[in-house]
Amino acid sequence: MPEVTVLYFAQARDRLGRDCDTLVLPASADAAAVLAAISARHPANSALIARCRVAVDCQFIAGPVPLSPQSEIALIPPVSGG
Amino acid sequence: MPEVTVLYFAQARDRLGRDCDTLVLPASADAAAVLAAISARHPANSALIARCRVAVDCQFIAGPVPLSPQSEIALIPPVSGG
Amino acid sequence: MSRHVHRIIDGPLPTALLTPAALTAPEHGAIASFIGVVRNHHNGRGVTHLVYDCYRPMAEKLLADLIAEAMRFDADLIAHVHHGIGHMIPGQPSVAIHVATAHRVAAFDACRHLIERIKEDLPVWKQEFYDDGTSLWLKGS
Amino acid sequence: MSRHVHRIIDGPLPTALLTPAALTAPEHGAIASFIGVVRNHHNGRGVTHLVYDCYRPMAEKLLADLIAEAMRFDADLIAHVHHGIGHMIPGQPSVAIHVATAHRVAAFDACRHLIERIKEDLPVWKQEFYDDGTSLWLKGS
Repeated sequence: MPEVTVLYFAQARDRLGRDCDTLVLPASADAAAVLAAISARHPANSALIARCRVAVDCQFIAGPVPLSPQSEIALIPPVSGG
Repeated sequence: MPEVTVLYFAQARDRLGRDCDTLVLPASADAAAVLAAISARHPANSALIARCRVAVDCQFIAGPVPLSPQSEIALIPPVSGG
Repeated sequence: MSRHVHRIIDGPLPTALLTPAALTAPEHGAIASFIGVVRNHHNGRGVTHLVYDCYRPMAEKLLADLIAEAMRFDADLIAHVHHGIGHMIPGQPSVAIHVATAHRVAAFDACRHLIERIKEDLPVWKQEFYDDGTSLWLKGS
Repeated sequence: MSRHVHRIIDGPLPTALLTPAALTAPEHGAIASFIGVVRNHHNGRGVTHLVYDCYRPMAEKLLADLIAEAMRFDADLIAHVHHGIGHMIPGQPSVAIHVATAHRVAAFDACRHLIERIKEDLPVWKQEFYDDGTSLWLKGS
């Protein structure tokens, strides 16, 4: 159960009031598990969190990926570049 | 039956060996009539001429248009700009 | 007065015509551009240079007509269209189309429409000269 | 060594990145470009300025991935892609995509693909500030 840093951006950072958290996560987790752990920390914003995607080490994840204390997790709200 | 100038470009100018002709044309003519008159003047190149379009006063013509000695007719081989 | 710009230019297009910088405007969020460049190969043959012939008064008029056509995609678009004629060598730009619109789909569609219609109707002809000493008037593309 | 160029830039894009002049090459007959410009209006509201947030290491990596994706349209294409982040005002360019290929269809398709995929996946977020003093993080477009 590694302790992993989760980065927040844009409206997520504004609404959660911080730009990162350290969360204890399973050694293998998929996006749903990561989002659930973030929601457990910030229950008032679970609706926003549920609309986000998850990136691990700069890559969107679909299925489960191994996590270590060195993993960089990011909560990705709907993007709006261009 | 006005006498009208017909301009030649590109492969048509090269093959006909000149950049214009003065042809006697009906006071009203469509593209087929203009092409026929040019072919009558240059029968050896009727196949090339048949592949061309006709512009009168800088506009491609479909149906018949009135012609006067002031009309500027152009024989337009298949274009290849860009 | 039209804000569109369209012109036939002698020789390859100057570098200043390749950029859409002049079309950046606060009401236009999208600019789509197309630049045509003289290629060094065609149908497997090496091209040394080419010469564009042009029926200039008709070409100038037709560019205006084609921009009017492209406004079906966005009545508020701004278009800048230039075509070079005369002698050119591979790598030199022969045509530049820039279209600015509020949203990107119309910009892409109008830009694409302009180059396709130029290739169908603009009275400009390309004579390619090959590295075997021969040459050919092309028949459209 | 890749000839592609892709980068996240601080602030609006400098004018030099708006031109595809660096991509003119004798083997590439076609260049398609897209420039995104900050608009002064959105959903009927006046925009005074905006701020782009960015997850920069992922955005830099994703631009490379998207160019690799676009090579399905032409394995020999060259792409230059830049996205600006931070504070911008209407009329300033935020994104520039240039794609050079031998023939025009692939250039248009790859350029269009790149901007669509950027808008789907690039971790960049736009906070618009309106003339009524409010602001909003956008949810994609």
